[in-house]
Amino acid sequence: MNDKVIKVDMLARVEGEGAFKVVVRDGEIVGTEFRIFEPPRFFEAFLQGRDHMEAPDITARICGICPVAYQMSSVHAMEMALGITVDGPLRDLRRLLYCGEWIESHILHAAMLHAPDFLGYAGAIEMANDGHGDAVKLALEYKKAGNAIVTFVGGREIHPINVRVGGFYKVPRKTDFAPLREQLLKARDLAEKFVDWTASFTFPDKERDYTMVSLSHPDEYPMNEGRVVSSKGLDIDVTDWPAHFREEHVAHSNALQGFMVDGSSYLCGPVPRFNNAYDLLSDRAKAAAERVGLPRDNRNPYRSITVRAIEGLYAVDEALRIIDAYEEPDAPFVAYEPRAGVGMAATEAPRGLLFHRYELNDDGSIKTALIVPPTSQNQPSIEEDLQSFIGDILDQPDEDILLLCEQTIRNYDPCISCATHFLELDIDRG
Amino acid sequence: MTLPVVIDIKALDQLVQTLAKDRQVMGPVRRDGAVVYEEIQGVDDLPRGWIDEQEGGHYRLKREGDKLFGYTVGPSSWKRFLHPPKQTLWRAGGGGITPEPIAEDRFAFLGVRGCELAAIQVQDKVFMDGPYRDPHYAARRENLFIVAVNCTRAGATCFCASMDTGPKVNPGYDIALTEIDGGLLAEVGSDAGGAALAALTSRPATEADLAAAAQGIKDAEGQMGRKLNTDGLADILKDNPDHPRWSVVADACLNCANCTMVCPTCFCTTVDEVSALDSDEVSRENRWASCFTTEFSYVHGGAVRPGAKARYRQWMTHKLGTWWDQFDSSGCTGCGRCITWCPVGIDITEEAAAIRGEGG
Amino acid sequence: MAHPADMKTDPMVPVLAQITRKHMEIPGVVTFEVEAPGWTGFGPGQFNMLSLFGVGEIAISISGSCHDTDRIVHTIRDVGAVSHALTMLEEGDTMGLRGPFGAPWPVAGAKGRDVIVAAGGLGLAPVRPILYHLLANRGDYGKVTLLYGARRPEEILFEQELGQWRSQLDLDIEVTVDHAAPDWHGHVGVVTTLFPSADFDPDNTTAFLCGPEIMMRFAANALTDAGVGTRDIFLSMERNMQCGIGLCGHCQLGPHFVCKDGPVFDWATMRPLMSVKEL
Amino acid sequence: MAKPRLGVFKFSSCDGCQLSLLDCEDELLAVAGAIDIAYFPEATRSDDVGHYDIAFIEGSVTTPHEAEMIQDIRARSTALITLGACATSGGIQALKNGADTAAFIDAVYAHPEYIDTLDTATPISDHVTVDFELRGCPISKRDLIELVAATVVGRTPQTPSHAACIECKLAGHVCVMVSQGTPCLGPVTHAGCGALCPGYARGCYGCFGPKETPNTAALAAQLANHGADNRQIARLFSTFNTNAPEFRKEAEKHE
Ligand SMILES: Cc1cc2nc3c(=O)[nH]c(=O)nc-3n(C[C@H](O)[C@H](O)[C@H](O)COP(=O)(O)OP(=O)(O)OC[C@H]3O[C@@H](n4cnc5c(N)ncnc54)[C@H](O)[C@@H]3O)c2cc1C
Ligand code: SF4
Ligand code: SF4
Ligand code: SF4
Repeated sequence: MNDKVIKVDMLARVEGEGAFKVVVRDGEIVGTEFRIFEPPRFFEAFLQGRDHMEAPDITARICGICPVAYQMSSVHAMEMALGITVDGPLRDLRRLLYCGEWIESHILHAAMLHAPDFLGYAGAIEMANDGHGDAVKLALEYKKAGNAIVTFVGGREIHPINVRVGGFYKVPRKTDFAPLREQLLKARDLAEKFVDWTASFTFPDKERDYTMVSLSHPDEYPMNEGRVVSSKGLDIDVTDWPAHFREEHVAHSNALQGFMVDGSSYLCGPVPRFNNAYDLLSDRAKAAAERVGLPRDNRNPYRSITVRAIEGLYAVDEALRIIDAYEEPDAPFVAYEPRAGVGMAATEAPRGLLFHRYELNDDGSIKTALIVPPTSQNQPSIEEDLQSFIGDILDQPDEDILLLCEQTIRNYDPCISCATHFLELDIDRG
Repeated sequence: MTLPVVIDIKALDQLVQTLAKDRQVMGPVRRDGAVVYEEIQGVDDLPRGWIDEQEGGHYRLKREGDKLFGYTVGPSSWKRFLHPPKQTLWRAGGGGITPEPIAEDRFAFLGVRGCELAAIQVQDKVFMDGPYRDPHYAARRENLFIVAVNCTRAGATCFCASMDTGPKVNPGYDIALTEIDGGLLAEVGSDAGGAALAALTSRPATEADLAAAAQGIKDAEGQMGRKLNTDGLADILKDNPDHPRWSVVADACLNCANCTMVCPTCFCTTVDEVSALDSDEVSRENRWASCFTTEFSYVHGGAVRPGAKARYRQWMTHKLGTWWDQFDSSGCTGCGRCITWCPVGIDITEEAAAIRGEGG
Repeated sequence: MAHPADMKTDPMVPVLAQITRKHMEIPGVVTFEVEAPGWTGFGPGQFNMLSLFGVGEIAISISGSCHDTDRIVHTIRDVGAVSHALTMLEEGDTMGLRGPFGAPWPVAGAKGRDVIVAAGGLGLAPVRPILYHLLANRGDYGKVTLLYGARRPEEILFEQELGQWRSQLDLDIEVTVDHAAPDWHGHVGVVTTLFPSADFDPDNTTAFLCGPEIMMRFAANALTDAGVGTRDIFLSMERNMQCGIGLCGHCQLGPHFVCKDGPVFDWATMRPLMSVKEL
Repeated sequence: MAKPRLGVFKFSSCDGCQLSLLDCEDELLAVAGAIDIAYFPEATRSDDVGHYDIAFIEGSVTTPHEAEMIQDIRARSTALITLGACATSGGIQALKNGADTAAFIDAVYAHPEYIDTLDTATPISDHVTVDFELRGCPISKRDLIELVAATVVGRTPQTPSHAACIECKLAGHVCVMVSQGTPCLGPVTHAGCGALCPGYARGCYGCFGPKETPNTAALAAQLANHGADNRQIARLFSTFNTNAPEFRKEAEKHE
């Protein structure tokens, strides 16, 4: 019983196709692999030669779960390359759109994909059919408000059509917001209840000392722009990203992984944002965190489910703030002339930092593209979590170990579809 | 009948307010770069000082003058309200069938042009004069109040003069307006129209007013951008199903159905079955359909008109030819919408002339 | 016949008809007898719009006798979603029914004349009311001939009834099939091959044709060639029908609405239209 | 009647189409009530393998493994239904078809030696018989619900294959092509999205792929009249349905 391989070939309740393996020799974990077997889709290659205006539509297709994040990182990077600034109501509308995606994605993950781990079900439908119907219905209703924002601003919930370099194709009139506002006011109550529900779960008592990386903005909870900071003192401009982070092909794994330049792993996503920017949360979100006893320097990754719930509540608050302050802009987008240039941007996808870099030709066509999504950055950290969190339960039944492994991976809301375009394929079924 | 009077814009606004008391007043507004018909609250909603520039596949609004009704017809037509894009027919659940309550809409239309009133009358024949009537259409029609407008400017795709439907509106309205310098000449077409007009501040029309209105209408007639020779046209079309021109137009036609959607007389519908997962209720719904689609003529095994040529031929021959057999009128009133709003600018007048053997 | 020119109710709203008898004719073809509230009878050749709620609505001819005023008989072939769902219904089940619609076969106009009824495949169902009528009023008509073509012997519709009718001496019935195994002793070939041997007086004959369009075209041409007048030949046409009452526009065939001007038309009217491709 | 058993399978894709199912907040539990969701890894750990009455396939075939897998699923399914542009025409990843795969790999990967991928991204129908195809990138929720509701009662789903223009006009949008000169693929694009883009003042970019009998040549000619150059026209036809034959042929004419 001292040697075994614990593995799942088709990891469920994550976006995309992944697998993991833990190798135990003499009662010690000697290897952990979090592997992605999503086929490569070559986005960076497709983008070469396409028009810069196509980037938000094309990169959205990298991931159906967080298309807005791709659209946001790409338009910001393009705008830097083109030398234009988008601010005022247009910037606010983008933030509003992003709030919608945060709500939608966080609640999808927390309620439908992650909560079943805490409550011992195979999935949310099984959970709903077994006494948790009200909680699932509440979550669906709440999540719907997030989709309603994305649909309202972006046209549809998946692969929104209204985002363009420079702003939007069409902007709403102030009066158009009324029904959405009503829906969000209702969602705010649901969001509060949702925080309490997630906090009522039992969390494994496990912590690690992560390097927590997020964006940082003086006035806003990190989302659509800012410097890149870490809990260990890093504080850089986004354009310095390539100098501080790198991607590596690691031998044991099938994936490119993100590291700090010194080779150490780091964590991005809701927990780092929450820890690094707690003060910038809305009062309601802070009060909820206090109410449920979520420490402001939380290092327990299992509690990320509650952090997502807090961020969801924040996103509802923030959406309402933006809607109330909205004034229709003079034009739906900032006009510009295409030119050659280099642009970089990072925004906070629901599951963490999403970095884009583009080089443009004179006619505005794309010369090169580089996209670094959050899941690749978190991969080393996922493997380290597996390494350090399951050692003490190796004597328990395999199914229990498996469940804890899966739960540990799901802490990250890993989005494997995102990662595909730079992960090579190697299916190890042996 | 009451003699024509002249009213000013304030009185027109007052008319809108009065009508709005027990009706939805629909009128022209500027939206998304076009003049479309929507609910209006008052004269301020009208596209005053905007005119349109139209050509085959081309429409732009621009500022010119300060007329209320300087624009000609836009992409939407009144059929959207009388014969809406979707209409529930009935619902069934729990073993019984509940007919959709007969429509209670009470509309007032402001700004109905000659070609448009003619189009409403064409649809009246379709939906109310046959052995079976559409009760929803009939109800909306009975409750309708029409404020017509005589055109004093015509567009490049207009040809109502050829179709005897304008620019001066034919009878069938409650009130007809003609925009002249210093106001609107108002004529009464029904008792209800007379009563509504009597309640407004007005002055009797002078000879000069009448002359100005007549001149405006004459100007519009002179500006008519298109012509259609209807002489014997119905037979020419029916006798030429194999004319080579049909293939020429089929090569250009996108069979996108825009012409049929914008046409104020096209009436075809498809019935959709609607059922939901979370209830036992099912309903049946009418939806605008188009003879430009293959599903339109589908019978088990395939479409009767799979070719683009057959579909265009069906449409045009129906509009200008077989409509006469069916409804004793033309199916085209010369509004020009199908020309302007065809994304590739196919022109019914040009095609008809080509089949006739002229031009093209 | 209920002709509701003055109808206040919505002609698009069906009534619930109940199936009193179900009978499988051949695999995939089912005959139903149904009862519908308010039914007052029909003319031979008329059709109903039958529906299953949630599935859809289709045009189906009435295949029973018009002397039978409270039973409505339909013979349906399962070819697609709606017809399939209808054929799956059982006795006691209900379906939606609107009708009767359309112009009937002008049987009265054939009085005193020879009658040819030519049908192909399922086309026998819509002409069956003619045969019932002729048999019930046999003395009013001259020679009566039924020419019927099926694809294969197993697909012969109403076989038992055909046998009964055949035993009546005053009715000539010829059946042919397109393809047959060696044990088939009847005719092989399309329906038109039966015409030369049929006995009728071309100057005094009325013909009723129902079947695939191509079969009707050949049959009508053969009859015309034999000297039957183009106004004495009648066909039942089929087009996509959504409403059955001339409001939806789908069934147009040249100047005609098949649903309300037809489905029965004379050959003089149809001939020029049927010669146009994809009309 | 026993509830039909559903399996949801993913091939190369962004996950968006199957996510549409989870995005049906109002209907999800009703869907789960009407059908037995036996296999749906994105939503549940339970992997109830066996025979499926309905298999939903998302994604295109881009690896040798996927090419095998689809045969297996076909063999175990009564009705095989594809969801979205990837499964129906190959999707955005089909942009690699005709390109030099090795060069693509070099452009993206530092260590290309492990990459095991086919040279093409192909639709499911290139590999097995498909019973029904739901279009869109992504599919529309309305279509998905309609598909499920229709399948449960046995009607043909109402997902008409006519032009997006019809939906555009039903919605009351002003044609962006005629009123702004904006390039729009609506006239050759399969309906289904409700003509979203024109409603947001931009041209359709063809998520739903070619409509029935699309006249792409006539549209391309008009786009050129409006000032589009060959490169723009080629790009317009080569996005999410780049491998759909009608779009691919038109794009090739402008390369
Ligand atoms: C006047 C008339 C009388 C008919 N009488 C009979 C009859 O007695 N028995 C019988 O079995 N069939 C009859 N049919 C044909 C029958 O209507 C079609 O077989 C049926 O519509 C097929 O529908 P479906 O949904 O099963 O097939 P699908 O092939 O799935 O058809 C889809 C839809 O297309 C339309 N459609 C398809 N085929 C036809 C068609 N031939 N005519 C009109 N619309 C069609 C319908 O709206 C149908 O729901 C008649 C048709 C007409 C017009
Ligand atoms: S056919 Fe064209 S011109 Fe005639 S009424 Fe219809 S849209 Fe107007
Ligand atoms: S905007 Fe596009 S989809 Fe709409 S009618 Fe015009 S061409 Fe068609
Ligand atoms: S691109 Fe076309 S198909 Fe896609 S959402 Fe826009 S209008 Fe619809």
